[in-house]
Amino acid sequence: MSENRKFEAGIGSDFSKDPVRIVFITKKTSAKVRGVLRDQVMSYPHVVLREIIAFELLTIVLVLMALFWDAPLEQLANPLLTPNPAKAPWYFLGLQELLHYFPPIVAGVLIPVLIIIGLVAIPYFDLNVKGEPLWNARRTPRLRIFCGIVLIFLMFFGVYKAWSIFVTTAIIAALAVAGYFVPAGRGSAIEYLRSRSLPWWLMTWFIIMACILTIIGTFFRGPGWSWVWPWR
Amino acid sequence: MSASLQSTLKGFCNNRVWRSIFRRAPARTNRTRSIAIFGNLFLHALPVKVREKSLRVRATYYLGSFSFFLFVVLTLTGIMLMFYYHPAAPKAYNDMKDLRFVVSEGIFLRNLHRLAAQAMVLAVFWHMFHVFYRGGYKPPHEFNWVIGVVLLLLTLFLSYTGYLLPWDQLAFWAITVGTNIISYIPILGKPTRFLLLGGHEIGENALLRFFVLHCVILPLAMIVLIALHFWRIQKDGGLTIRESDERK
Amino acid sequence: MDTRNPDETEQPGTAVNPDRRDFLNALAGAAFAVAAVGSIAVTVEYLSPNVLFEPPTNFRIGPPENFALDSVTYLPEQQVYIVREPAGFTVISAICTHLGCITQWSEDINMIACPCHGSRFRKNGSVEHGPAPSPLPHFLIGLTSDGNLTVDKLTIVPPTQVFKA
Amino acid sequence: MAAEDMGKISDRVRLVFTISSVIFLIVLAVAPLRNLFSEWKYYKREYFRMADGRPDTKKLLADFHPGIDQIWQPNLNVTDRCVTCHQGINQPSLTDATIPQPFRAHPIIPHRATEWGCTVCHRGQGFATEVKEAHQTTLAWEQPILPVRYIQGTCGVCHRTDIPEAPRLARGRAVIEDLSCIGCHKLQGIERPLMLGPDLTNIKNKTSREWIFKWLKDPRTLTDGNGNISVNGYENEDEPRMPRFRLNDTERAALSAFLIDRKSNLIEPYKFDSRVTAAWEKKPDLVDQGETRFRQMFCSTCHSLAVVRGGETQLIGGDIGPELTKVGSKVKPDWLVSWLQNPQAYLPQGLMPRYGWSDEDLYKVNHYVMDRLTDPDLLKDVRIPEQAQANDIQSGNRLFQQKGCGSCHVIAGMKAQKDFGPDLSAEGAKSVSELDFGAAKMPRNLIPYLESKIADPVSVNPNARMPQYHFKEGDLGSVVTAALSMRGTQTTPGIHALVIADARPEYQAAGDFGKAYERYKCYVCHRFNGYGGTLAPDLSYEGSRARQPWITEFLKNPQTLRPTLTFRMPQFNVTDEEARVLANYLALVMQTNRVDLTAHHPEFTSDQASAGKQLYEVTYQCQSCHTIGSAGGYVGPNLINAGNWLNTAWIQEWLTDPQALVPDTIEPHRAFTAEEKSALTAYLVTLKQSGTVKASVPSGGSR
Repeated sequence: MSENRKFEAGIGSDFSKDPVRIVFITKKTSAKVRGVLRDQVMSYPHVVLREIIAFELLTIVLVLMALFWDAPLEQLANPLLTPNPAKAPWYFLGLQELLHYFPPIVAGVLIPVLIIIGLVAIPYFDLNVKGEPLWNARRTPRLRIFCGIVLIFLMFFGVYKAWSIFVTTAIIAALAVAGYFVPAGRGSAIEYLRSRSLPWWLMTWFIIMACILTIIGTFFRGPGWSWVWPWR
Repeated sequence: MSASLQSTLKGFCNNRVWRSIFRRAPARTNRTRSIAIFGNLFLHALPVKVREKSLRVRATYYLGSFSFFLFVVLTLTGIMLMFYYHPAAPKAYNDMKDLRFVVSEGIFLRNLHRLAAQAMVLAVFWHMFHVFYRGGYKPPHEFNWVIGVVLLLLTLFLSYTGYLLPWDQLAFWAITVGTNIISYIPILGKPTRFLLLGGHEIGENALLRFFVLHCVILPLAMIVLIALHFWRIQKDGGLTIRESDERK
Repeated sequence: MDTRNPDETEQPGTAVNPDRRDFLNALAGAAFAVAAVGSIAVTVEYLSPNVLFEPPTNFRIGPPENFALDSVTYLPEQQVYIVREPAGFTVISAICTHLGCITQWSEDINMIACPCHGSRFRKNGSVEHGPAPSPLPHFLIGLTSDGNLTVDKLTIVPPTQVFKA
Repeated sequence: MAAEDMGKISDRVRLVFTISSVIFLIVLAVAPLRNLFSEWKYYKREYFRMADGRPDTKKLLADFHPGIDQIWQPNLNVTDRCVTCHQGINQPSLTDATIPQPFRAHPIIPHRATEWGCTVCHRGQGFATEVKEAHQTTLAWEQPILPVRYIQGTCGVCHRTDIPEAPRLARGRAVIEDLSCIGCHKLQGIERPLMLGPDLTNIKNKTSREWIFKWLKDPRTLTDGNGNISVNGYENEDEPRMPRFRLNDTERAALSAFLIDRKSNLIEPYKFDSRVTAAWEKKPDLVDQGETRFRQMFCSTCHSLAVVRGGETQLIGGDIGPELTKVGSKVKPDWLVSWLQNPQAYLPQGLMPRYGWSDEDLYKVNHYVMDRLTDPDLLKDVRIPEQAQANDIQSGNRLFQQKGCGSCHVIAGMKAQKDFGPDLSAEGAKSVSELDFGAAKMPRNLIPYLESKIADPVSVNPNARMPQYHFKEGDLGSVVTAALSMRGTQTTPGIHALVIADARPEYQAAGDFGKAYERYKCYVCHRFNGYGGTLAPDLSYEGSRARQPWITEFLKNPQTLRPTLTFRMPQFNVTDEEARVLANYLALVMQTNRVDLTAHHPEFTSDQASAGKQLYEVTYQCQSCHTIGSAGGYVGPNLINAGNWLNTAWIQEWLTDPQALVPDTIEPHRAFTAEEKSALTAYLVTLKQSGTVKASVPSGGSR
């Protein structure tokens, strides 16, 4: 990190950061050409052809599904008759599931707004551009902060009896913390987890959470938003 | 026979009219290939050259392309469906019945539209997660990531506004639940909902507003942002190649 | 490093036989052309409605007694005149043959007048004057077994055909 | 060099591209196939093929059109594509049952399908062009095709008055009304009467706690000690008005305790004339005499008794009042006397008329009822503590409300329960989500729901409060039909405008006539200007028909005109004054303008009368239905006193067109010539029973 900072003052020479390819060559060294051209291919026909293939495959799948799977149409809208349960579109069912646990202001406003802000803000936090594993440095203080924050979250979920969220969060946090205790170079799966960065853990938690809530909201909620088993 | 065919084809492609439209010879050299990209309004969303590694399926899974193609499919089928759709209650619902039962290929188009809409939400989400895990948000792609997030929200909103249009129970109550979430926003919630629905409850006004949003405003915004998104990929130096890819 | 400019070099084709390659290309092109024509055909079929929400062309207008002798009755929903004369019934279209305006029966001048461009038609549908190029068409009228007059707007009859009820 | 050729495509990509393109083209080619093989197209082809193979091909294919046919009536909200497949509905040659559906012709009905569509009557989804979607319950359409057995239900959506074409509907409506469903439910087209069940405030005066207990177990008196029904067989017995509620012994004990505990005004025992008591007390035939009087007063017109005939117990008598076989075990003697004396004092809205009893008759009949119409075994199996316990009373009070007793029964000081059960006035239009199926295993659909719910309420909801009814054969279906006809105002505005309302005229009698009319409850059996019962003749035109002196005489001594009938006008012992008031009113007010009583009639000659006699006896054989004296048939009324009974103008009009005066009379409508009519009238006015009209009765004209 400190090495990179030196160069950042001037004109970027790191192409991963600055797309403007102006290369400054110092007097004492000659240009290093690393055969970048070899890695390049023409978009036409390579990309174009692959895109056409992608489009064809997509169309094939869509047309076949459209032939055999009819879009549902229920009865005429009737403002006097609420179906039980009244469900939002599936991609909002995670949110609706949250509304079941938390007060509307939290689940309906705070959490979605925080998610959007979080997503927008991701690239502007220059904390860990290199994707450094979570437990690579300052291990013990990081563990303390990590566990503290996780516990606060777990308490919050516990207070609202959001057990599905509680359990998922606890498992993911446990997996993250497991990397702290596992020495490097063990089995490949554990090594994989150990080498994950904090942003990776956060995003993974978010995705798994969203999937689980959406699945619960879609399949496991019946009349009165009560728990039902979809196979019954 | 093949010789005559060849000459016919040559004659077909080698006249002034053809060349006035395409302005180039068949792309058999790298120069003509470059021209093919540069000289085409649609293709010049692509860079002339790309890194070979970014062609690998694992690099993108073509998720961005799929999202875009789905948008194209949705636009085409959506325009077709609009020929038989009246944004009025309960006519809108009867139109769904007509599409289902009397319009040739009506149900097929509606299925396609609905499937593509669901698939697009999935594809856009997946695209975002994939880009995240590949570190595609990192500099210099920060702003394109933000555009992507906005495109995701637009996709969701497009799908959501389309949900009301069949005017059936599913549509009506899904939108009721959804718009009531909005009203929990402090201070702004109720007025936003009022504006969105054009009233206090879901009725003809809401249907018309959702129709206009779904068919005009949101698609236009989407097209502009998609263009920006594509353009930024080029200007930000192409797709992200991870160091792990480089090493191989 | 190869110093040749690759952009200027004609690349040899990969196929051993350029003729075969061209033939396959042409075949592919033809297949896509057929697909395009098929798509257009399906689109045209989609855009032609299979059912129409239009007033019926075959309708009942009630028993003959409802129409006074020597009267012209305009039916606004069906846009026809029911003309009853001593000779019998005739049904005349109310749509001007000039540019499709709805004509009006005028008792005072005993004429069917078009408000748009001043065409005038006689009671039998023939043109008195005006831009209208042809007389108003006559439709088939009949009687059902339960004593109701029926009109079939799809069948055009000569003006001389009068229905005696 | 290959590295420089940045346009070289690998063979693998080429292969993938080739394969995907081929599949892509195939899929595009396949996509329209589904439309090509639509169900309706198949039926179009089949009809064409069928028509082609029949002799009347040309006629069958006259209107054939290869596309989708539809009936569109925007004002009725009808868009019916049924005719796309049901192409032969208007083809008279396709009525035969061997013609396969969907091509069979529709039976001839008053409504033309082209003007009404199909779904207005049959339900189902008119938009659909697929068999399943059109006929069955699907995601998009809840109301499937109505089974043919309930089809009359849709007649009732518009026809709120009964029509002869829909007998099941009419029967269902009648059953619903008879069973007092209106007590708990709101129903379309049925008004809540003033009284459903009796007022229970003073039930303590009337009966015992044991009897209440027994009655709650099974609201029939005709059960033996084991609770078995011994009359006519269970199924054939009409369902009593009080249904059987699901109550256990504890609940029955509580309810009976609560009811018997009500504070009530104790009735004073009636003081019989001591001379009557003294004269009759010891007479051995007191009870027999009472029975004779009971019969003479024609109590059986309204009340039935169980009679053993040919080894089988049968109920004989009317069903307006309760069945009385064991009433002596039910009521207390003092209450019975006061009830017979003045029923309206106990139940002001009851149907029992107030007779003018002599002490002697009252004493005899009372003894007859208490001695003969009893069953000492009736209450022997009832074992409840003598004294009502406080906690029983309390829980009885609670139960009274929980079970909805207050919906039909009034108790002073307790709030009447209204709308205890769900509102059924739009039951036929209810959507499945409004129905509570509970855990019942049945198709989620309105019709099976109604069938099971009405047949056995517990089968749908184990906690149902609705009592169990036992329907006669076919009545369940009729009730379902009637329930399906109740669609409320949810039908489309176009249909709503077509509703033919049920005009139920309210007839209010006022003044002195009104008092007597109310006292003798004339409307229970007779109809006045459309209002009232149908057991006895309609009196709306009585003034045009009968002569006033005859009416007066008849009221005082109702000799029957049709001696074979079981149901006869009871002997009310009407006072002279009341008879005068009633006859006067009937004669002057209840008239039809079809009969002009003021018209001048020339005097009939004796020649005319004898010609009339000839016509009566020979030409038209009237005696095959009518009796004069002792000779003749029993179908029509006895004409022995026709001269005193009928107005001349009425006879004339009657002979012209009997159905114009009494629409449902079975008198044949004959085309008499004017001479024949005059002759017959002349003959009939000569028929007078001497001495029946006393000179003392003032004639109507004198007032």
